[in-house]
Amino acid sequence: MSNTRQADASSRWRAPVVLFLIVILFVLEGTTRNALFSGSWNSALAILNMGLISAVMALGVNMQWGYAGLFNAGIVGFLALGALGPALVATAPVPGAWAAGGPRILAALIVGLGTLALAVQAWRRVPRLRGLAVTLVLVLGFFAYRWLFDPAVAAIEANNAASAGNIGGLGWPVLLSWPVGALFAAAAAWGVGKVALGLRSDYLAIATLGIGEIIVAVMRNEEWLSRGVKNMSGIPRPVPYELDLQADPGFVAWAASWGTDPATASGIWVKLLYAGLFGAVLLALILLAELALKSPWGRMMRAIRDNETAASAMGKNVTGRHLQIFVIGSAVIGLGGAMMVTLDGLLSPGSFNPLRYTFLIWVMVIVGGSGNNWGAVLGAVLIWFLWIKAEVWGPAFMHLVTVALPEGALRSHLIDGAPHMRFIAMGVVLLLVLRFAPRGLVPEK
Amino acid sequence: MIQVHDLHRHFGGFRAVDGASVTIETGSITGLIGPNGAGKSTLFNVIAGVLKPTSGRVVMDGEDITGLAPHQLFHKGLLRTFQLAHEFSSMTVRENLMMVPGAQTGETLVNAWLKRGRIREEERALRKKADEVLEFLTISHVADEKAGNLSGGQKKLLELGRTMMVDAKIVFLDEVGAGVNRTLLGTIGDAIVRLNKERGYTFCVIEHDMDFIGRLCDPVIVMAAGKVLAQGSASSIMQNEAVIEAYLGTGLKNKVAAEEAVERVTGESHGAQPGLGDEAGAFDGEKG
Amino acid sequence: MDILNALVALLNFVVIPAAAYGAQLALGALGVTLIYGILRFSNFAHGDTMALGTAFVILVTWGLQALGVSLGPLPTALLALPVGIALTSLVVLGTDRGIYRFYRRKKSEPIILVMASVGVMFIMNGVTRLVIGVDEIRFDDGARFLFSVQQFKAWSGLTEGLSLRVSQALTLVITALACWALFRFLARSKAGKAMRAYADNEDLALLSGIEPERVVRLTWIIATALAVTAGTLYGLDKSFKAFNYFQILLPIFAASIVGGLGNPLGAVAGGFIVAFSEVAVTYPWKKVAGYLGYQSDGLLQLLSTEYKFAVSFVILIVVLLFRPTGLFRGKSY
Amino acid sequence: MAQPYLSATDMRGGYGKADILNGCTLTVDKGQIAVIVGPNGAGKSTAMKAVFGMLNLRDGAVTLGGEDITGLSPQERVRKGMGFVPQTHNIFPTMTVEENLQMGAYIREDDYRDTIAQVYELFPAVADKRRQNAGELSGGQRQQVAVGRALMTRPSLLMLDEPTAGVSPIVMDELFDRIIEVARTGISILMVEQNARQALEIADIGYVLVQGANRYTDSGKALMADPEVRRTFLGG
Amino acid sequence: EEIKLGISVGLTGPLESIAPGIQKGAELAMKQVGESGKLLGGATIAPVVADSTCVDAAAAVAAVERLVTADKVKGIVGGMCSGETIASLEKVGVPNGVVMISPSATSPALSTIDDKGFFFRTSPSDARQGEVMADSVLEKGIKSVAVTYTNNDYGKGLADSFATAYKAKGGTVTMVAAHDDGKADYSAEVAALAAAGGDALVVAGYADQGGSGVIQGALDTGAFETFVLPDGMVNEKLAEKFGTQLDTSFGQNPSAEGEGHDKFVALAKEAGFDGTSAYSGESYDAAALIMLAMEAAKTSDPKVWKDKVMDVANAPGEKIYPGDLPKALELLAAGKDIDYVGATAVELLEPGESAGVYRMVDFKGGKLNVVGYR
Ligand SMILES: Nc1ncnc2c1ncn2[C@@H]1O[C@H](COP(=O)(O)OP(=O)(O)OP(=O)(O)O)[C@@H](O)[C@H]1O
Ligand SMILES: Nc1ncnc2c1ncn2[C@@H]1O[C@H](COP(=O)(O)OP(=O)(O)OP(=O)(O)O)[C@@H](O)[C@H]1O
Ligand SMILES: [Mg+2]
Ligand SMILES: [Mg+2]
Repeated sequence: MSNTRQADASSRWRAPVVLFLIVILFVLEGTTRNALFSGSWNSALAILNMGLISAVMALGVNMQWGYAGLFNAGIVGFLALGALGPALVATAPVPGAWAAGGPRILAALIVGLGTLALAVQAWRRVPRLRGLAVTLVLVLGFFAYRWLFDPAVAAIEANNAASAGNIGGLGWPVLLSWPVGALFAAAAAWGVGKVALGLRSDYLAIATLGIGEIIVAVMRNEEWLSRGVKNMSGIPRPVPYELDLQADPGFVAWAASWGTDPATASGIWVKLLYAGLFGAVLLALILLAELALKSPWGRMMRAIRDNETAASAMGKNVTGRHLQIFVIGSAVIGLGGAMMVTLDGLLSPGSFNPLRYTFLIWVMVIVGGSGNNWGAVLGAVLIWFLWIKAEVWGPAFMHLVTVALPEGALRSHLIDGAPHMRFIAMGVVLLLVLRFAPRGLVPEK
Repeated sequence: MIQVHDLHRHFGGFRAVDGASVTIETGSITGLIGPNGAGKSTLFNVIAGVLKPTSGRVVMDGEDITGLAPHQLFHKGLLRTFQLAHEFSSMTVRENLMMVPGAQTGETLVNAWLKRGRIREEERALRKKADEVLEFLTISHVADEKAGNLSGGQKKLLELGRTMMVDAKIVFLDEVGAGVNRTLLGTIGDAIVRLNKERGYTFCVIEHDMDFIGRLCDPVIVMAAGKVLAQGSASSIMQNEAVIEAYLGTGLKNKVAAEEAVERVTGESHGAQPGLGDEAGAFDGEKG
Repeated sequence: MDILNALVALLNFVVIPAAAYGAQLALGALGVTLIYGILRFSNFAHGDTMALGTAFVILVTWGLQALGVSLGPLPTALLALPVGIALTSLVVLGTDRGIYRFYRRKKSEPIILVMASVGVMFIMNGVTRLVIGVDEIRFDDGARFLFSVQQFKAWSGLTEGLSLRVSQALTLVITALACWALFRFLARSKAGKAMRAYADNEDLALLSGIEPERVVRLTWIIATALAVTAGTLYGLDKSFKAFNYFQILLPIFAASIVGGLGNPLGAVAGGFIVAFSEVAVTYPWKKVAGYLGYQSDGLLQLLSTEYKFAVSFVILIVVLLFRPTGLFRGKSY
Repeated sequence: MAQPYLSATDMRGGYGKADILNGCTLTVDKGQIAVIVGPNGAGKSTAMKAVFGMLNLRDGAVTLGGEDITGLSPQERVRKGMGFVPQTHNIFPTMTVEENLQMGAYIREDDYRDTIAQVYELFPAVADKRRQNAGELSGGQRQQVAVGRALMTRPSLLMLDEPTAGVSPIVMDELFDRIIEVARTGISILMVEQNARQALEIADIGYVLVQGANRYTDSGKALMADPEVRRTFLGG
Repeated sequence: EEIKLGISVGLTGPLESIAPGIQKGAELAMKQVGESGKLLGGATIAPVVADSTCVDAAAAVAAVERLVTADKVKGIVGGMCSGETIASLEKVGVPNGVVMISPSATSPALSTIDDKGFFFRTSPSDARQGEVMADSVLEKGIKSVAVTYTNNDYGKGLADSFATAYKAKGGTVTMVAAHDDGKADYSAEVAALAAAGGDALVVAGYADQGGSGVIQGALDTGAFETFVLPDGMVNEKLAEKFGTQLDTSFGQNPSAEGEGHDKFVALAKEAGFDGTSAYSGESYDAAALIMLAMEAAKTSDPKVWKDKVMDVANAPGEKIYPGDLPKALELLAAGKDIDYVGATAVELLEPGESAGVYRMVDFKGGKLNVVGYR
């Protein structure tokens, strides 16, 4: 007994210690200039902001994996759907796009969804020849859908193809688009969950991985939606532009009173505003998540994660709960996606690749400590910091190593290869963390 | 009352349950015995919704419950234990019990955020109840241990304990006795009888311990090769030639046990189980 | 109607390329599935093991070529392959010793091992690039074609051509041999059974006198041999490029899952399913239909090639819906 | 007195936290049957694991045939002639019944087909399922496979953790008869049993374990005769 | 004064094999200028390299943020891929007033972006190349083609502009199919393109990426014999790789008429890298423009010299070729006008576009031969 309590006591200190460590790293990055740190608050805050967004995504993944044991390897897909939120809600409308084919596309989408619903009904209701019935419904629906869809798409994409060619946004405030992004992701998660949640562990992982790839493929190739691989830039900001601040005499004076030049000050100020926004969202999410986890609901989720057969025999609706947490977790990931494109000011579906957006988030969750919200969040910020700094640390390390080498082919070969130290550095750090904290930095109790 | 009509469950070509028809009367403690592989657990699993039947129907109090999911059956008052213990291994023993009751306020997400006070009260009551159950099963000293770390027998007890957390209509026990200390099993038997008498639970019990069956169960159903071989009172079953050949065997020790059991069953009525208090108290020394 | 031409067109563009690609995936998936089955985690470093091994093979090949050694019409890389396997095995056994064994001893959850393999992946990824660079490397020598399109056309007199590259033929033959040997080994040999026993129940394997570390070593060596072979064949058939070997990891995982994780037969089937679904579903049937007497203006293409990867995943998901642990009922931990 | 074949003396230790075994001593002579009984959670299985080297002992020594084996790993003990059937997880679920038995004979170099035949003779129900995966068997059938696997080793010391749990009476009889037979060939048996009355009936020596320590030690018959033991541990 | 210049390219990630060539091109120009000691009266140049990863906008922004706010670079050659470039320009370049000149980002979105004059590119617009290519294909008498493009904004833009121009001039496009770079296998794409048919295959991709994979497949299966190769594909490596198999193929890439390109290739060879690799010359030119504009403005402050970039890049003035940078600096110091031609015939249009001259090439005899300019 006493031992157990001791373990609890030590783990109570884990989170603050890790937090402290992270703060130190960021302060060093902000203040110290040497081979390892850049000594720029702008750089430190830029890393922090993306770290906070990663933390939101990690929180979403942690809900699915840590609470319920659902292995979602399609993070990139849900994130991409969330990213669609700002693109469709907050950007300015494209003149002529809606008139060119908007209603027709809506009709097509409704027909498409209707077809799927009908097919499901046919599968459930038709007693004999149901395979045939379902196929018939699907084929007919598909043709109706394409008949509606194709001309509309062609018309929209032809509308000012060079700089638009997409359906455009609604021009609403960008903050409003965040929940919309979360909703997109949630809706997709509901559909995915209905289909795939019967699968176990790695099978679910690969199914969701596939779904993620499919979503991204659609985003890349459906130009009418968000310009596909041509990217969508100029997504509005919830914070002022640096140039406007620099042009504002009041701000310049204020910056001068702090002893900084306006460019640096405006960068820092904007980043601080972002950090405040993201931090607030993150804290609200953590609060809700912690309350839920510590309640009977959380206990039920843990029971389901431990043993589904028994949980279901004890009256817990395993499928229902799985769907619930999958949808909620995906919505959080989607929210993170919406926040990310808002921060980037850019939607670039060509860059949504699973290594960066799925596996890196997973690394964050596991390194942080799955099942523990604080663990996931701290792990996210830390790993993101390392991911960025490995770009500098890897080559720096390589230079250190090669200093001793004689001038020659080997040395120049190694120096040429220095950028690849980025991955080696990341790998080494990951392995070290896992070695010394195999259950994560802040493990679940 | 549970009625099973001509139930089949096949695995590939193998007929694990091959046309069994069984009735479990409300208020009874029905025993289910039979050789290893007779299809008893499979029958349980079909009734409890874990396996889908190949054909046949299960009716509970006039309602067709074939193919309902386990959690739906739970809310209809049908509980079961598993032959191979299914604990929630990374949760504490107490939590294992506290999670059982259905319709807890705090199991809804919105309530978990908003109705903190009410949840706290419910939790207090649940905790008390769980501690009582643990006390009864003589495992209160491991209440805060992770269930995965329990000994084989303790897991079986926990399995049973979960069924005691709620008011069930009918409880299916799949070999609760295997691996459980015989003295404690006696106590458990008493508890089953008490729940049956006082709270009107119906039980259906699979067991290979003939003492236990003989002491508790009436009627006893014997399965073999997926079919019902015999049915009747414990004493009649134990003297049934076919049952002896297929199941009980003629081994001396079991004969002795069976005869003892028959004596006891015929000699005493169900209700008058002696020494309930004494036996429960016998473990005081072991606790803590 | 011109059934012969239709058939040849289909063979040339769909069947042969997909079969070769499928065989490469199958070899890769076999390694993944073995490690999953016996060591119980999805090894993300498998793609980079393939890359590193192929890099070694290339270096040795260069050495052999410099010495003037060749295999005639066959690529010299085949001679270098055993050396590559040996070198890579040493590296991989080193990672096991230094990294995985620790978690195995602690009986960590599979996900921790998966994450450790991600770390190994990062490191191998960098090391491969340091060793051999990021450029595309061709290292196939010897004859390129068993028969080429022109040869086939001259021989058959058909309008459609058919070609079979040496690398494709090699891939198919070696895959078949490797599968046969592996299945026999697992099903018949004592060591193979010990591996399966260890996979099933580690503690009990111990109680039967099986030396667990030996089983683990054996598993790594076999998986590495498969990986390096797959990587070399893939490199011979396409070309070597470090980045592509990470990209091939996803289809390899898809293949091992659709067949059923931990099931070697499933891995092979999965490899071919993924490869054929990629090629066949996006194939425009216009030409073939034309030979069969149906002229069409449209391409008769179900889906455009942009969605080929998506298609193979759709097929995978559909398979999993009806068989939740893959076609051949794999494991799930 | 000559040293017994197996002697595990004064074992102390547990799973990291508090000790489970508090000075537990077990000895078995050649050809003897020793039975351990006790309440659930007393540490019986833990004691078995300790004897087999699957637990780090803080204190105590294990000797087999006079040789100190305290420091040996489980697989080394198997080679020294020890066989063990754990209480749970005692089969290879995705291997066939036949393969399970073959794995039991893993360290044997001789022809073991006879032994397989003997096991099938002992457990006919299992013989019918020899090509089926052991994971698909019923609870009692699994138990029979598990015991069969241990018999395949031809051990000189056979350790069984609740071999009869979930086994039907007729098979239990067979099993006990067989265990007596095995013991007569000079093999020592150490087993944990909850079907305690039947087990003590055939036991040369019985241990009652409570809280990781020996509470009573006596011949099987004597323990059966002790009313206190009978009431508290053997179910009346 | 030590002037730091940033180079932001995707040293890791999908285009990692192209990136070193770009990095080396820029470094070559910086080395020449630095060693000449003629920039701003003897300033030294220190290149600072950042890994933009090409696909991870956030990582690219962080890397450029470091270049600008920590290393205090006075100009950046980069980014490499369009998405990443847009993000780092909008979030770092413009707010901090640092000029970015991209050698390879070709997205039309960059033409319309509100760059406040801080962005230029030395790669030509896709629209023009599409026209040029359509003309040359038709001149060869090829009336129907299939098109495959690398699935990013470069490939997509180029394929679109080519298809539009070609159709308008009377050609038939049998199919336009994307291919993804870095994929394991291109059988599906080859099969589809072969089934669609056509007299030639237009490959709007990269020579050491999916582009050559598709060509390989098409050659092996006999699907196509003639390939039309735009700038991303035209380089020596391709000729080396396929040899005489490309005998009937042809293409074009932006390049200075005559000496510029050859000179650069020779210089690159001396410096130990391959000057024909994709965007290497553009990168040299980008770096050169930065430094020449500094000299023209007599300051290293990007907020000032940004206005001189157009001046030094375009006529009137003396033509400047690779290797002439010290001479150009002298001319500028003397107050004379220059017209930077460089390795790729730089001609900047508003805003930040490049209108290049195209070098027409074929691959007869397994070699890359220049057959004319357009
Ligand atoms: N998943 C399965 N696949 C194939 N056969 C199975 C499967 N599950 C059970 N069986 C077979 O069905 C038969 C009945 O098994 P069941 O578990 O119902 O037996 P039981 O009566 O509970 O036996 P026991 O008393 O040993 O627990 C057994 O012969 C078993 O091998
Ligand atoms: N892996 C473990 N980690 C921590 N504690 C454990 C572990 N296994 C068992 N224990 C604890 O050790 C004690 C003894 O367990 P053991 O399994 O030896 O009991 P047992 O006498 O075999 O009981 P049973 O008759 O129920 O099988 C129990 O209280 C149990 O909670
Ligand atoms: Mg059973
Ligand atoms: Mg035990």
